[in-house]
Amino acid sequence: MLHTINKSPFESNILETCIRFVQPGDPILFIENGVYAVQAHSRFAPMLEGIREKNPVYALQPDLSARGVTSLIDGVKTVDYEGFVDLVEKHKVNNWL
Amino acid sequence: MLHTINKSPFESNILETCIRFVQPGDPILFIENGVYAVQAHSRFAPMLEGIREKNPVYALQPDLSARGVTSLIDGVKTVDYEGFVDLVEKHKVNNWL
Amino acid sequence: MDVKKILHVMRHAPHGTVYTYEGLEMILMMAAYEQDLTVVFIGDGVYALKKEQDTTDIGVKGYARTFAALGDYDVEKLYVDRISLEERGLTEEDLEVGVEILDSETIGRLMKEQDVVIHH
Amino acid sequence: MDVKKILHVMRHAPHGTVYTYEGLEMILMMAAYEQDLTVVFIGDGVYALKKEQDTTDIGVKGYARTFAALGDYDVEKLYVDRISLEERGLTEEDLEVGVEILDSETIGRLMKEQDVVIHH
Amino acid sequence: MKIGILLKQGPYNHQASDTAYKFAEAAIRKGHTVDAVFLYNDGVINATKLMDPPQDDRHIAERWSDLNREHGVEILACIAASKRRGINEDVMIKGGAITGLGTLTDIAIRNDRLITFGD
Amino acid sequence: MKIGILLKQGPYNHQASDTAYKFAEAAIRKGHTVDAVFLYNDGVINATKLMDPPQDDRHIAERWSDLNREHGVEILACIAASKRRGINEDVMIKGGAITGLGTLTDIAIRNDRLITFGD
Repeated sequence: MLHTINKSPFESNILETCIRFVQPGDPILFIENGVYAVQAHSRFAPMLEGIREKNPVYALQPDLSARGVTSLIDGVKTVDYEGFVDLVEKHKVNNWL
Repeated sequence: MLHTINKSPFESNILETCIRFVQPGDPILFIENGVYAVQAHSRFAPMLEGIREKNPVYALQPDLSARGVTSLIDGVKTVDYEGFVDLVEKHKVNNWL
Repeated sequence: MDVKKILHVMRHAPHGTVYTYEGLEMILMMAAYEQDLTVVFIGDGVYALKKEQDTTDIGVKGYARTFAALGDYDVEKLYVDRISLEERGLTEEDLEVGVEILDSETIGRLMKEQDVVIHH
Repeated sequence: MDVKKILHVMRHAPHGTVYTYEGLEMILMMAAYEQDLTVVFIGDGVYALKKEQDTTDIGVKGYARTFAALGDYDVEKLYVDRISLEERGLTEEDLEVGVEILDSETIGRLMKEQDVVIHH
Repeated sequence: MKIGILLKQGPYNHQASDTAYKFAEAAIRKGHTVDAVFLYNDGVINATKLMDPPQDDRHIAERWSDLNREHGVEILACIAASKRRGINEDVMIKGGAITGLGTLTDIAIRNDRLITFGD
Repeated sequence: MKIGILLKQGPYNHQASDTAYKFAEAAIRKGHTVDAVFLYNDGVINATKLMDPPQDDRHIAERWSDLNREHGVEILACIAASKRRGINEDVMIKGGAITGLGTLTDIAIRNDRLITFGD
């Protein structure tokens, strides 16, 4: 199951809530303001590095570019909208709002 | 200066942000979903007890009643909408959203 | 006709925003379609079930008891996340509605079984 | 005519919601009224000033550089909250606009001096 | 005391419209003047007369109209925010008007307080 | 793959409308079928033809109309949510329609995926 997160981890507790329920191996895709979670050196970087050990982590490149987030945590994969569609094709979805 | 907070402390970081800037003695009024902050025994109760030592803490009774929040942290004063108006009359306002 | 497993995730406190109320309207409508519905309360969503809500003075309609009526519409699977309840200083006795309290791992596996998940 | 001290508090990340953009529109309009305006960036508001924002692929207009143009409208007092910047792993060099970085205590006193505070 | 209100959220979707109204009512009851309610961001949706809530629910747009008629409170929607959201003169409630952000600045200047309700 | 989209936020106010549109475009480009965009909560405001954004900005309502005309994507606004927010048949965009929550249930049943965009 693909989990998407669209809120900044600084403004919402949704990332911390979501990861309590995500099963190992399930991909997590960060979109919209959610992409700040994968920026290197932020307060949430250590949490994300922990998540990445159990789950593939993706971020939507158009949202990263729009926000000038250029330095990412190691191992985060970027996708465009077509890559987002591919993930939805491969997995059922759980869009955390 | 009166500070108002209208979001649940569990869903937003605004309480933690706001209190970094509030000056000692300035009143804080919790309204709407913000009133969950003054419920006794929640995870945020110790933080609120700390705030209350430096700042008068108020909560809007109609919002407490609407949410069934009946057990409050000691020392929190409740006001109705007219009491809200009185606080606004006494102080300039800073409505944190 | 396919029977789909559809999960509604209630995540917001009541009254501050309309999400829980309009979410409940959606659940009631879907209940007529004989799908396999589940409702789970996570985070501030658990506040929707708090006893003794009296919305008279804020001038809006209350609806906590409507969750209790979901059983009449054959929506029987109502679950509450244990950690969400505990960190809010609430217990099962504080809730208006009879629900089953589950741990994160069980809810996580339940989510993964669904065909459709809708957050409110 | 009274001159009022008006503080705009930018609190949201750009693009995810319209608050920062419509807030900027409000500041630009108020600038014509010769009031004593201040803009402070707190929390995710600091992201609004991040360098190298390119909104082409999400299909919306960017506006980070418009904050840099506020000086042309005599809005000179732009402040950034130090802790907000640091916990996001950002430094002054990451910002598009020349701003002064202040600590919480200074911003708190600045807030208290205002006649009007508007959060965006 | 003279009070201006800035309302930044849409009706029903967020409690802000209700809290702003209850606050305005209480202020008037206590003898204060509520000068204007300025609608910004999604707040402009408060001003559509096409709103048609269930019979047993409050009618948020009509409440703003009544506040204008009975107490002279100006109900003003920002034009730029309105255009983005499909609010124009044709759908404006009785007693409401569309105006620019300059008017909000005037409201901020001429009142003792400007209170914001939103999200 | 057949995809349904649930959109829960209003245009311009939140990026959800933009992301949903970009996602739908990409899905169609890759040969999938986007069956319907169901508008709920403030999402119904996406469907007003009275929207009038600045010339140099995207026109969100027209984009939905175009998606309907060019690719047969149904644009459907929930009637109860619409009534609360002043959306009705008179202001509905070309290619859009007002319907009930039963239709969303059908969309959830008949598609391989139901994707939600909102806040």
